[in-house]
Amino acid sequence: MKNNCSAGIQQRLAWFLEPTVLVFSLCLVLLAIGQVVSPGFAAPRQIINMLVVASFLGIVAAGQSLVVIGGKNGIDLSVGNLVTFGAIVGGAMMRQQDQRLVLALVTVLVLSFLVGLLNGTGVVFFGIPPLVMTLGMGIIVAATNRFITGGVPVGGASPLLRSLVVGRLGGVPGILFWWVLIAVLVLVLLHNSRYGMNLYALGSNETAARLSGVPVVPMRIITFGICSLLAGLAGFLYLGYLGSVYNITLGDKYTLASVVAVVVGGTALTGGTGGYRGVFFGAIMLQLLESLLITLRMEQFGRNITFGVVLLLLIFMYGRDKKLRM
Amino acid sequence: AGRGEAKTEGFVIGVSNPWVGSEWRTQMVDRVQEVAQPYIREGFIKEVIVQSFDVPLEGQIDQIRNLISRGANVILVNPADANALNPVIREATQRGVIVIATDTEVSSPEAINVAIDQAEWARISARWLVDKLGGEGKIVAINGIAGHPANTARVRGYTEVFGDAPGIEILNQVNADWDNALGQSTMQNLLATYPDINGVWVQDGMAEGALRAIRSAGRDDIYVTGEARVGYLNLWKETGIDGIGVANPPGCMASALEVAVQLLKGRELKDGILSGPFGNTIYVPVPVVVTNLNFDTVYNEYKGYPDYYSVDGHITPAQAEQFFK
Amino acid sequence: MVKQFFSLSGVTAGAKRFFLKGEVWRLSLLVMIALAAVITAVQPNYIMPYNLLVKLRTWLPLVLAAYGQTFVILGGGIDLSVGTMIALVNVTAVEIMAAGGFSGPSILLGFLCGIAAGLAAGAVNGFCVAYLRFQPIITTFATGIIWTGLALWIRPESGGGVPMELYDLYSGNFLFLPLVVWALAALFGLSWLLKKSSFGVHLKAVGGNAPAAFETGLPVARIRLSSYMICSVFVSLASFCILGETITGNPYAGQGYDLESISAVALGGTSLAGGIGGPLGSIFGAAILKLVNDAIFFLGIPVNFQRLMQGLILVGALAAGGLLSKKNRGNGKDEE
Amino acid sequence: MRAQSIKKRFGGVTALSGADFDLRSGEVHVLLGSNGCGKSTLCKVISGVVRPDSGTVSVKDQLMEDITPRLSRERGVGVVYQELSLIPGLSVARNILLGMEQANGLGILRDSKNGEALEEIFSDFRGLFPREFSLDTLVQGLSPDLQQLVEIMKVLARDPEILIFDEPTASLSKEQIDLFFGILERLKAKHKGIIFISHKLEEIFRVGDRITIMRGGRHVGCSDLSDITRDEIVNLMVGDIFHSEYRKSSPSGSGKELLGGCGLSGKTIRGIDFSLRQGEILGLGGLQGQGQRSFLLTLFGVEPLQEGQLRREGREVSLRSPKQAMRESLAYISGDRKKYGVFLIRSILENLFVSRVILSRVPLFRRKTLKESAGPVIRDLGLVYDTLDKPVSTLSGGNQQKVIIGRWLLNDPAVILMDDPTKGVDVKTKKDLYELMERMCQAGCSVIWNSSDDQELLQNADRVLVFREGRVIRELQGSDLNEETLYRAALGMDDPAGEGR
Ligand SMILES: Nc1ncnc2c1ncn2[C@@H]1O[C@H](COP(=O)(O)OP(=O)(O)OP(=O)(O)O)[C@@H](O)[C@H]1O
Ligand SMILES: Nc1ncnc2c1ncn2[C@@H]1O[C@H](COP(=O)(O)OP(=O)(O)OP(=O)(O)O)[C@@H](O)[C@H]1O
Ligand SMILES: [Mg+2]
Ligand SMILES: [Mg+2]
Repeated sequence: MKNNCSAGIQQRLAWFLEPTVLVFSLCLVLLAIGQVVSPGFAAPRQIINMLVVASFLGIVAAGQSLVVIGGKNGIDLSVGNLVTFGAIVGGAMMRQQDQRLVLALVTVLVLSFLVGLLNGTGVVFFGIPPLVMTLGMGIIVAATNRFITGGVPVGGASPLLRSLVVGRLGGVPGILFWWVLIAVLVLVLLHNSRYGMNLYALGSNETAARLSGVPVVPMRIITFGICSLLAGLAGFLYLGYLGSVYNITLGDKYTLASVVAVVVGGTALTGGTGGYRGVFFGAIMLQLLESLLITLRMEQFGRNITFGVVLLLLIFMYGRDKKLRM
Repeated sequence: AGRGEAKTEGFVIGVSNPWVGSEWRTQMVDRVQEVAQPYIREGFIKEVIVQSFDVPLEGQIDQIRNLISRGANVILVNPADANALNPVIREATQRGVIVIATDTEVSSPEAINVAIDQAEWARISARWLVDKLGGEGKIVAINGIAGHPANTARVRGYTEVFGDAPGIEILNQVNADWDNALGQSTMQNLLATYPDINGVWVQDGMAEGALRAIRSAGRDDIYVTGEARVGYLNLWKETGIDGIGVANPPGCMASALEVAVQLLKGRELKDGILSGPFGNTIYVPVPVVVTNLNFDTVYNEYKGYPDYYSVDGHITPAQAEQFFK
Repeated sequence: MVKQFFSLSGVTAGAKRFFLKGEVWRLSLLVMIALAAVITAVQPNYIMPYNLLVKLRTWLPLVLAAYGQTFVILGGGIDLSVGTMIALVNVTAVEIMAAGGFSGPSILLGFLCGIAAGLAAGAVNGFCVAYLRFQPIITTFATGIIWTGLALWIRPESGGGVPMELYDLYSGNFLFLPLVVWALAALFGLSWLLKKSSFGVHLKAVGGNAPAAFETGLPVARIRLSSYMICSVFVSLASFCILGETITGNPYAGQGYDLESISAVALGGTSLAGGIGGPLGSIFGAAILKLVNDAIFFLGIPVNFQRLMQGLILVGALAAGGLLSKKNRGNGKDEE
Repeated sequence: MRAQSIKKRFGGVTALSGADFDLRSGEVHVLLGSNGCGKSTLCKVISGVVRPDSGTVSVKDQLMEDITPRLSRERGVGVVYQELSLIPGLSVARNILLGMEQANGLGILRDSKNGEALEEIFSDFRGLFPREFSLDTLVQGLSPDLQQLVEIMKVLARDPEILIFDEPTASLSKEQIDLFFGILERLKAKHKGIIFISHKLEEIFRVGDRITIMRGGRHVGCSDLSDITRDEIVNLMVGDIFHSEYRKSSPSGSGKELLGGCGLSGKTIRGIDFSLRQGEILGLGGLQGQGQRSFLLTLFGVEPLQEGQLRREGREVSLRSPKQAMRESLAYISGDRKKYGVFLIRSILENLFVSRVILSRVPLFRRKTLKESAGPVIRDLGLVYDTLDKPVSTLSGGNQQKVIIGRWLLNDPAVILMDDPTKGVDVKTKKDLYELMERMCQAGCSVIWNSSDDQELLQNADRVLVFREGRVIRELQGSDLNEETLYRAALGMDDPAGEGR
């Protein structure tokens, strides 16, 4: 009886320590603190504002999580530059005209997918570690951003794109609908599709995956492709949010933030585990934390230290490697 | 790479720019090359060599050394720091190279700065804001990168002005790193936190983001300072606000080139022309202040330009001669 | 097969064998020499002693950071906080020196406190990774944010009134030879020692297969901790070089050094997975990164192409290294 | 050495539930038990790699508290781990001396002293290594058997009082095993205490003095080997009476050819002809590492086929990836499950369905539907599990192997390629597998079966292809299927044209 009871508690504790639940609870805690310190922080309008800002990171992190799950030190450090790429190419193609919207979107998606394929090719065929391969590719993409446009982006978001992103439906901005749609697609992709099953298999044991028929090389390359594609898409939507591109480093901040969101969301960098559910809330949590620290009027140094310490605490909860001594 | 005593033409101009993140810098580099063209045609200048790359501080030192190696006679720098380049500037001047810093001022006594007064630049829009609010109201400020010298000077400038207006209360000052998107989301945060804001002091690309956030929150009762950039002017036109845009000219480096030309011609600076915190700065005037009074003229002049383009200006050779004996 | 292919004939065969067989750092050396040759061809004064010396001075910080990073990577970790650690050490040192008015003893004390700050930061990183078993990439990213916070707290903006003497010290001579030359010689010597030492073997064992090293009875956690702490010492030295060069206390010093040092390590032939390689290659790797920039500049490549070239050369060099090590491992590795 | 009432749980799995064990000096003490009964875990507790939940270990009547590998090494315990503990990127020499190199005060290695120590150990083993072998070779380039030998040398270098060998013979050839047993005898003469784990009963009777039998994480019997019979041992192990003897019923190879090839050459195989008929089991025999695995991997599209043609039911096919092979209804089951089979951190469900999903026409699925369709296969295999959503790492080794077999059964294979599937599998699970294969054959499948266990091969195969240096040098059939002919053939003793060089 007693045993049963403690087992029950243990189970419940395990459930609570489940990354998704933990991160979600943390979001609620942050909202509560914010509301106490500065009434209005948790007002629906403000929450929506923060979700809007989080959505771009959320979309980039979706791609990042795929690459990480695929294992073999999978990481993509070119995503930030691809966000800029998506915004710049999108703006240059669209030139504020609605009838060019589809063309611009397709161009962005195709080009960024190709960049991802190049990443994958470097990793698979030349054996370059993903970290440096994507770092190098990031430099190339950043340079291309400059080169294509001569350093001076032209055009900008068309009115339709703007209203698709910031226009509201029932008080909810369009971007949130897109984010939820992408989230659902990614979740289905991961948990109910051949691709997802192959990806998890690949991430947990590559040799066994190959011998079970998983097409290892195409899988890896395509995964980098999807990751880049999502980053490009995020950039395109970001353009809709910003209206025009003013700065060719605007996406840089998403590079490491997306990795952080993935880890905070409970996807180990060793691959084969985790999923998008936690990452989704991870992105929201990061944004909430940042907003809260700003609202607290904390100075820059204090914000940095708090942010770093919170991250370390989360890593302590579940970003840890296996014990050597079992 | 020594310069022959008798050299009177065929000078080599080096440009060192350590950050390529914003179009403002692109415009700066383009403009200096453009202004050099007539001199190149007449053979006075042989070539303009550009070092423009994202590098950390010591990377800019390397840039300057490379320019010395390539035989530059004049090096125009947009310095990443006020003091860090002093050793390499000494290296350069010891080898007979003229170093002129623009945009941000360096403390080296061997160099000359040609810049607008960033503190004064900030004061202009701060004064405007105080004026519009009738000396009474709650404001927030959105700043650039903490610790950056230009940012520090600007904060100093507006703090003075707002400090002199007892009715003005600064609710919060946030750094948004001169990032448009960050400016937009920061403004959203601030609006939600402080429902009773009357004014916002903001600058650079961030101004556009902040204005967008304010408009989409439906608050047209807030006064916002701004930036004399085409994108901002368009938004200004679209929303019909009562605004201000103080030009921070990318042409400052072109102004520096004009000064350099005079120096190469062997002219000497007038006494007392140098001022500034380090006593080595030639201040050039802020070229344009856009308000509703002159909005239409400026708008029409820059209508065809892309969004990122800054309302610009630089001194003419004649103006440059004024600084010399 | 590879062997036969390259041992074609004559004198060149020996060189080919040296550069293309065995450890990858030899290929890095070859690339480095080739880049230097290209630059010298268009800019003969590039390898003049004065210029070379000046170059070494600007390269030394990255060389040191990459050198330190190699220890961490060899031990199976990675350190993304290298750049911000440079800032932390920098501002700590400058603040102490300034408090003592930059007198001789205060400068010495400043250096000591700087190293102490670096060691403390390295110890935190190492403790989290080795004893708490945090994943290195994300952990050092997080601690890096904290180091920036601390640096900003100590000194919110750059400056500090560091006297020119510090620059003279860094650029000056020591026992008839420039300081940088001594530093470089010391690094080469250390690489040789590491290869011969039991610590080097144990470090590679831990990075190559930590569970096996543990089962063998090696103090795995202690070795990983020390790899982070050794790294932080070199990073502190890198920070001092930057201080000597810029004579400025700067809370943003060292930006970009983390990823650049990792690239240098990879270019130097050390496997990012740990256990294979050595710090010698990282010296050449760092030099390659710097030489690429210079080559692009001296070849007069237009501004907008420069970064593109940089990226392409970086990826190209990595790909070449990857292919080569694949080939060299070729025959025996099939069991995997 | 003595271990008392050791208990250890891994999450929900109980690995040890109060195990006792004692070891005297000068004896070889065999530890035996079915898969997952906790033998390796017990060894790891003794060596400090696993921290027990409770229980004590003492060496020479001295209690060892909070054991670490370092401490146990200092107390004279040396272990050859089942999964080896070598560093792939270091040379053989460095691996052997790892952690006990002679160095001067500055930590600089004394190469000459270390070299002497190495020579002393290596001299015994030299004959087993290729002539061009050097101690500076990286371990990652060595074959598993050589790695296993390096691991053994590594332990001998530490000159421990207590030696633990966890299934060291699983990947060794007969010759290597003989040498190894020779060394065991010598160690015994030096009054060392030796723990020896193996699933091969002949070996146990050959070298063992005493035996401890474990079941379900505790010992169920301990006796001198001279006082116990095979059947008693097996009874103790599995807890009920059955015969370990087994023989496949008469070959049912009547049908058409399912798979065939002529002149197959690949990385390590040369000119292999074969023909596999429906319902038959084709064995691959010979010494270890003569290309049997390479042959299977070539058939399965993993290694490239350089020359020759492959026929599938008479059609010429080219299989360039496992996926293509799967489309042709081939299946590949490896005995090295940790490396080649199982996705430890993923759920049982995913482990079962990964291949099925790859072949299915629709790329989407519902998890519930999958679970339902797994029912029959699970029942067929007698898989013991909690829920299908638990990670497969919560299962014992034998059950993990069943999951992998289930993965392939779900694909309705026609030809099953088995690569030493019973390596490290206990007697009962082995028998289950034999019976399953026989049923599969009766249902119209065929099997190609590579085994390092000659007994197993002779019991199950209808025909055996004997491999030597990448070629098939003999085909054994009918009355030739006996140990002697197999052994002679394997050693190339009756190689017709003296071709085996
Ligand atoms: N790291 C681990 N995590 C979870 N369960 C484990 C772990 N190691 C072992 N187990 C479980 O503990 C039990 C005993 O495992 P152990 O490896 O000791 O068995 P064994 O007797 O050596 O079997 P085998 O003959 O297959 O080697 C098994 O059920 C196994 O699945
Ligand atoms: N999972 C795998 N994936 C790819 N290749 C493999 C795999 N497993 C084994 N190999 C290949 O098999 C070869 C080793 O097998 P080999 O031909 O020596 O078989 P064997 O003699 O039966 O096996 P062993 O050497 O283990 O006794 C290697 O050259 C390797 O290329
Ligand atoms: Mg075992
Ligand atoms: Mg086991």
